[in-house]
Amino acid sequence: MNMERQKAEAVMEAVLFTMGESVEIARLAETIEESVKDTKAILADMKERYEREDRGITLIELEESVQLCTKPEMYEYLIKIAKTPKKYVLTDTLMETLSIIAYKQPVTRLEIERIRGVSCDHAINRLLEFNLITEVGRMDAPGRPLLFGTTEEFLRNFGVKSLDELPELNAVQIEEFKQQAEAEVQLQLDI
Amino acid sequence: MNMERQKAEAVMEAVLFTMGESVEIARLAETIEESVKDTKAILADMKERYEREDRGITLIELEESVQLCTKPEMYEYLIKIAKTPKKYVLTDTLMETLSIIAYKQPVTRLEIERIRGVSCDHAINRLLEFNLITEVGRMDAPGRPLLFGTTEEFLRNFGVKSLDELPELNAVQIEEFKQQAEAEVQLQLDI
Amino acid sequence: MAIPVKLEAFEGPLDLLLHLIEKNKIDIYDIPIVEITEQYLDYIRQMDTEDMNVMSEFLVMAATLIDIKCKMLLPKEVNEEGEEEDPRAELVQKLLEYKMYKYMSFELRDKQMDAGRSLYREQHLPKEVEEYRPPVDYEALLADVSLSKLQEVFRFMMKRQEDKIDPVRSTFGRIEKDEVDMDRKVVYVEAFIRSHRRFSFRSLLEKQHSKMEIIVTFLVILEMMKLGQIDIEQQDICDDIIITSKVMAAG
Repeated sequence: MNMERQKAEAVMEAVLFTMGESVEIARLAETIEESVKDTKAILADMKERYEREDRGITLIELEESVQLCTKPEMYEYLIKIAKTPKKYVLTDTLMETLSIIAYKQPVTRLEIERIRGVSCDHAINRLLEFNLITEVGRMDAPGRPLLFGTTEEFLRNFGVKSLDELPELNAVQIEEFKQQAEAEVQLQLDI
Repeated sequence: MNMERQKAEAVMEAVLFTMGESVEIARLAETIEESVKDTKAILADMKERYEREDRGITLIELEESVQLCTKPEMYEYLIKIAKTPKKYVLTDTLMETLSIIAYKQPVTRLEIERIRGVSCDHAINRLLEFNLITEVGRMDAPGRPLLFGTTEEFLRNFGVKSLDELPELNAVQIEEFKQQAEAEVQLQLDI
Repeated sequence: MAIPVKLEAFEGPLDLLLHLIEKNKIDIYDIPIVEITEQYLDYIRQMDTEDMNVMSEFLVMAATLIDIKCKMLLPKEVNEEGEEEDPRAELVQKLLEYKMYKYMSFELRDKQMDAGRSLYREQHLPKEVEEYRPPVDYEALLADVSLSKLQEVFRFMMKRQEDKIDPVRSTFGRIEKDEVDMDRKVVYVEAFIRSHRRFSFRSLLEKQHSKMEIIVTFLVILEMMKLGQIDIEQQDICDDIIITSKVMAAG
């Protein structure tokens, strides 16, 4: 028999609190002996309650996992008292490389270099080190080049639940680019 | 002016969550800009609420400090989740790294990277975690790099009694590769 | 007027080009190639870099600009559909693509700043729980893995390494693996010293056929100097090094 609803919430809170890191929803479901679907429903309820004013922590979803974290509005109080977590200083080079990987994944080193116009070995190695990207396979092409993609750490770091939530190049801008392009089919050759 | 009661509770929860260890009540009082006495009163209220059935964590007081912790009755679930074997996958990267270590052992990280053409820190760490490989010593070379080799667990899981039983990559085959490579070069010359 | 700019300020040649376009307030689709090329070259002239890899990337872009400049002076090329082809089109495409990702990288940085305001907690297992180590389920882990697969992967990789020879350069002919034996080189250098007594380092290097041989020869010379078998003089940095045999002089 399933454990009661309240108990299930308590168990998941205890597990998430203890683990610290993200826990797959499937594992939580197993622990509370519920289906993944029901577990998600319970988690949604929990999140709703965490969002109330007297709570300092909340739940975040990362693909098929969840994790406990402090609410962003608590930050100013936390930096006063708690040791701030190690912050990655991402240089422009790293940011550019990372954004190409984020939006074009899975992507090869060569493709990144083609877009940026410069080599990116160093940047890729740093991003791998920070665990923001990972090798996701090899391309079925000569030399079988490695393909890179982003990690869960990336999602956490950038505050998005899944890749679908990445900020989009807004429609207005894309449209503008397109119109410009069309208007310029015949570029004026003004040397 | 003092912050509101609800806010104070949220801030303390966030602080206690982040700090992990115990926090002096005096420090919490400072953070929420209340007297120690009032802070204690708020904490008592919070504890009462944590004690309800749907919560997995609670507050414990230690001298003049407090700490968030898992409720003891949750341990059995924590153990249960800790016991569930994690779903691990032997990715291509791991497989490649493992095969190099199996056939070239004892081998340094650098040598593996030379063969694979990419860094392999992550792969090595995972294989160590799986107990499929182990550190077998250090090379007598500058920097005394670590040498890796396979474990008994590796032998057991691949059903071989000793490393001698690994399928051989015989000299004939190696010669074949070379000839193939040369033939390919020749082909390109003919074009 | 010299503009004090460091190469490091730019992410690469495209970044520099974008900077120039933005500085001149030019429509990206309508780049006045002549002006931009001149400004670009100005920047490159001021660049103070010893990193050939970085420099070459900028030079490639400069060459591309000059190439476009030349093409624009020539009669316009017409494609299959009879449309005039703008030599700048490809560059514009590239710039736009780069610009888009650069823009997105700023967006992402904002996201990161916001996300950085949530803190997490380190794993903290109660003692009773900590004693349990999650077992590795080898059966699941190694389900599709067999010895022959392991061997196959290894063979594949060794082959890939063989194939890694640059497809262009490999057509130049066989690439031989340099195998230079230090001991044999010592014998060789000793013989050379016996027959020359006093000679220039360069004359010795001229007889070496590969980079590896040169390196090993250099190491042998260093070793002999350390052992006091030879004397070394050099007038000025980059001058030839004169080597004199001490052993022979004594004997």
